[in-house]
Amino acid sequence: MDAAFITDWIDEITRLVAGEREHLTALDAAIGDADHGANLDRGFAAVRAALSARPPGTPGDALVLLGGTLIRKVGGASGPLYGTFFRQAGKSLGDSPEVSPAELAAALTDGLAAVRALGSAEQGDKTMVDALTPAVRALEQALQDGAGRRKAFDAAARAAEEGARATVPLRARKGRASYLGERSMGHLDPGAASSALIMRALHISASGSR
Amino acid sequence: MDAAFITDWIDEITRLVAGEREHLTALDAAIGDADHGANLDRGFAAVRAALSARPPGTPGDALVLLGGTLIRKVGGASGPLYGTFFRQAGKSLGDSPEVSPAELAAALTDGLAAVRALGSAEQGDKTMVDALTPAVRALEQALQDGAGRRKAFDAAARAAEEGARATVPLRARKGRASYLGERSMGHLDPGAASSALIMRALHISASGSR
Amino acid sequence: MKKIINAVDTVVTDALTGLAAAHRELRVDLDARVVYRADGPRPGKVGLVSGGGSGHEPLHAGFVGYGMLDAACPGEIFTSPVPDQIVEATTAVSGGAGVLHIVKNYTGDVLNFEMAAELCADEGVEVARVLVDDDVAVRDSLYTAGRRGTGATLFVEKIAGALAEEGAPLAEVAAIGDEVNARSRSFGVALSACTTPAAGKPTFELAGNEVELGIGIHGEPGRSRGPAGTARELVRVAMDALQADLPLSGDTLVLVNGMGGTPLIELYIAFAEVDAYLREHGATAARSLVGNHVTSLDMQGFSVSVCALTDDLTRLWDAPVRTPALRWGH
Amino acid sequence: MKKIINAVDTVVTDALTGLAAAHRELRVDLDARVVYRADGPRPGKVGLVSGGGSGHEPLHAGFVGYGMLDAACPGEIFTSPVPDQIVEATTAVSGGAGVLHIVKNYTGDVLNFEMAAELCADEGVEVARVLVDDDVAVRDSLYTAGRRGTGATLFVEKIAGALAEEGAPLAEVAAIGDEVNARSRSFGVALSACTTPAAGKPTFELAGNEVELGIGIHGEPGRSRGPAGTARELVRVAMDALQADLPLSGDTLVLVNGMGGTPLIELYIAFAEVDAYLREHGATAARSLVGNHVTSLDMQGFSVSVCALTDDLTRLWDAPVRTPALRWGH
Ligand SMILES: Nc1ncnc2c1ncn2[C@@H]1O[C@H](COP(=O)(O)OP(=O)(O)O)[C@@H](O)[C@H]1O
Ligand SMILES: Nc1ncnc2c1ncn2[C@@H]1O[C@H](COP(=O)(O)OP(=O)(O)O)[C@@H](O)[C@H]1O
Ligand SMILES: [Mg+2]
Ligand SMILES: [Mg+2]
Ligand SMILES: [Mg+2]
Ligand SMILES: [Mg+2]
Repeated sequence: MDAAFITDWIDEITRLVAGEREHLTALDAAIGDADHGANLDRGFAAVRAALSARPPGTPGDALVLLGGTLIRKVGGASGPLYGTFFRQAGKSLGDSPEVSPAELAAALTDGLAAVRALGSAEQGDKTMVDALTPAVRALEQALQDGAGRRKAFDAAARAAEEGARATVPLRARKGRASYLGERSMGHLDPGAASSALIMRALHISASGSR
Repeated sequence: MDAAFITDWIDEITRLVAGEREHLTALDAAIGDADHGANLDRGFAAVRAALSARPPGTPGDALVLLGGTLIRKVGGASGPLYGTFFRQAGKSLGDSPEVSPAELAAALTDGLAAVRALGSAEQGDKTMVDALTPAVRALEQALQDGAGRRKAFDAAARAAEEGARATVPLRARKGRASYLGERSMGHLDPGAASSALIMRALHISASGSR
Repeated sequence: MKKIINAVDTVVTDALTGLAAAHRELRVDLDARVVYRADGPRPGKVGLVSGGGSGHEPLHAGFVGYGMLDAACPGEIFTSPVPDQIVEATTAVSGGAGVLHIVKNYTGDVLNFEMAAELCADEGVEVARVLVDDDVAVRDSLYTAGRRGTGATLFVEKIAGALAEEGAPLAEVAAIGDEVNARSRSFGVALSACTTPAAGKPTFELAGNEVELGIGIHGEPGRSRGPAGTARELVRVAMDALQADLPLSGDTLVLVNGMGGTPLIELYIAFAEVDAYLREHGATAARSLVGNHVTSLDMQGFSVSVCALTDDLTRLWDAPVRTPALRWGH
Repeated sequence: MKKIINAVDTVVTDALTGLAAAHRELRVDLDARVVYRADGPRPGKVGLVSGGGSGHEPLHAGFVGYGMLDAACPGEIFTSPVPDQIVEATTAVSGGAGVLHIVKNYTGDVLNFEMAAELCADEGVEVARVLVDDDVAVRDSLYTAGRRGTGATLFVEKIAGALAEEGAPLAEVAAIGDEVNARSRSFGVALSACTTPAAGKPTFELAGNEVELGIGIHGEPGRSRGPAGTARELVRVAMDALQADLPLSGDTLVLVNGMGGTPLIELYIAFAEVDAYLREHGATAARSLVGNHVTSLDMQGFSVSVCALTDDLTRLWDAPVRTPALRWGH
């Protein structure tokens, strides 16, 4: 997979986020401050602009540019967290012009570790970590089990979607939703929902069709 | 009619105004500032207190006390206007301990003249003047035609009610409602409505039954 | 209706109690219902008294202090004060140089201040009056009670107050008040109606895409309804109305005023549009004020007031003022 | 949704344009999205930078000026600013004595200011941080992101700003900020939710007889719902919560803060009740502020913040300040 593959992935995330903007904001309105959809939409629009201004040469470049732009343009909790996720993943990839699915999986694992370090959220705290953790684990596992990249990405997306759904009954312990205490229960975490979109976008772009 | 007759009348106005408080306020909300009911209710409650603190010896006294109290307690447009109406009527009655219906009618005519002088409203301007003018005229006329006081007061009340109703299609030219221009048309003037209550109270108290 | 009140009948008294507790530099007479500067009256200084219905806070009590009012007479919500209050305030602030009544042009305010002025004359206090009628939404004609007094009241209170502080005689203080009024125009737009405690529900209903144009400050409906437009469009409606009545040029003093329920961020957006409009028309917002100053309870919306400045007016506007709601200068 | 805006995406830029036009004493960098004192930086003076999501006006930009902040970084509505803004502001106000970041305790604000502080360290600017977390409605435990920063932010900005103006070194300015925060508690009550431009509808719905207790300043629902009571009852809920967390006694500094859509008259009613409560409990509102200072767009409601004063804190609170939203002293 080359830099173009990553920019395709980013395009796909951008599309999904734009389409789900209202939904993500509505999720955030229920237990947060009603800006998650607007935040990501603004961020990915800026990423698009950054990518066409300075087309990346390697997958690592692309992810570092993505992450850095999110950090610089989104704000809020999700900006630094997603920014760190992609930026760390990009750094882990180094400067190879082509990377394997297993290398991408390892890089995303590193990205997730950086997110956990930055936000100190554990799985079960009702955050994006609840979707990203099973997703990255499923991706590693599927590839280890010999799955092709399309199938492995699908497994990751499914795991993220399931992880997101599993946040519904949880009581939030990180981020704004934690202020609600028990009243956060019964709601889907917006960051977990957007993480599932990100993983689904990976699968869609690997499938070469929407 | 002695001072007690006038205090009965005042009691009856107080009761009617309290009962119609919400209605008067609603009328004022439509074309004014939603306080006419509260204004009069506050004013007549204060009059009651003033009357028991210093029971008036003559009808003139009672009306001067009534008018003065309204001026001092109501505020807004209706406070000085109704206050002047009753205060001038009381002054016109002088200090006789007993007055005839014709004397009362003449006094109310003087009161109305003072209201017109103060507010410079003409009939047809969509104000209390539109109810008071025909009421006072009908009262004078009925008495001239030899009617008894009960019948004459009834005629006055009917004329006030009709005068109030006749304000509905008018375009206001005085008071807050005038700011609305044509949009004041189609609404009953709150001051005209309260004037009708005042005249109806006179009839009720003369009938000795509610 | 949800409001932070104890009872409909105690709203004004309870608020004055809070005002007294919060501002030691004021003296609040709860019985007489008058708010005074604690340091007045000053012999030889013209006293300034204003008042009107409550519900427009900070107007008027929030403008009592050095360089502005000597006393304010708050009436019930949207109900002008009674003559007793005004007489009490006028005699108390009289320092021998006469007292100026600043009266917004509403029938109730005019009548009650007039009655009070007569009673004050009986007591030997010389009273002059400035009648504020800046609202261009109302046509001043035989067919109305005349223009309403709205945002320019603040201009008059500030500028006349500064001149009085300089020791000018009553006639001059009144004349500058009249001049400010003559040079000022206002226009208001509501996005929602206000709810008075007595009525318990909004005084009018607007659809989700409607605004009320040419509103006053008492929850009364405006002259017409229009579509809810952008900030630029709403400001243009207001400014066109001002401009049609008093062509704008040169230095102006601008108040972009919130009606009580509109967040400050939106008022700054409106101010940006007013500023741009003025520049387009060859005028400048040389002085400005953005915020909730002459309000209408919880109404959402804004009004724009513009005063065509002279050097004198600018100097008096810039003069020091120390009141709860307006303070600057050293 | 009706708002005085041009477009959802231009709200913050348009408001900053208006702020710049209204306040010549500020310098607004629209591209970098930073609001500066026009007269800064002063060599040798500790710089104060704060920031956070927009929608809380006048916080923070309204508190930029002499005796308070040197710069403010406004984010999008309810979204913390990005590191670039903070780095830009921090390096620009650095007068060689270091810069204090005043950060409200929200995950987003904390992370973005942290990232910025690291980048500033790379550029050789010494940065200290005060984290404001005064809101007792949130239990500070392993199970939350910790208490929110709300009304006490104003106290910290004013008092740390005054000390910086006196020429104190960074460590002391940071220490007094921490002390103010440690001595301050807040609690908020909403009568209605706010509507963000992006969401277009209220972030929660309340029945006609319900209030939301323990709200923050981002339209997030509170910890619980209760019946809409009198002003006295609502204030008691808030004050009991403060008192349970930090027993009140002696001189206090009190902010009765409107959430943006509540009229001033109601805030004064609330203040009267706060003042009475304090006196009942052997404390005094020695200093106070009543008004819309730390808002949540058009939300109706109020919050109470109380800081237990020391002589030092009182002196610094009283020190002169000249900002768009807070000014006193000579
Ligand atoms: N400490 C944290 N660690 C990981 N993710 C977090 C943390 N705090 C918040 N989040 C995620 O961020 C999401 C909210 O993002 P967003 O709404 O854009 O920012 P904000 O909360 O500042 O408004 C939450 O739904 C949650 O998934
Ligand atoms: N100039 C006037 N002359 C006679 N009556 C008037 C005049 N102006 C107003 N009114 C009467 O006063 C009524 C309003 O009284 P009220 O609501 O108590 O006072 P306000 O208008 O000050 O709120 C109007 O309905 C009208 O009948
Ligand atoms: Mg959010
Ligand atoms: Mg009325
Ligand atoms: Mg009234
Ligand atoms: Mg946010």
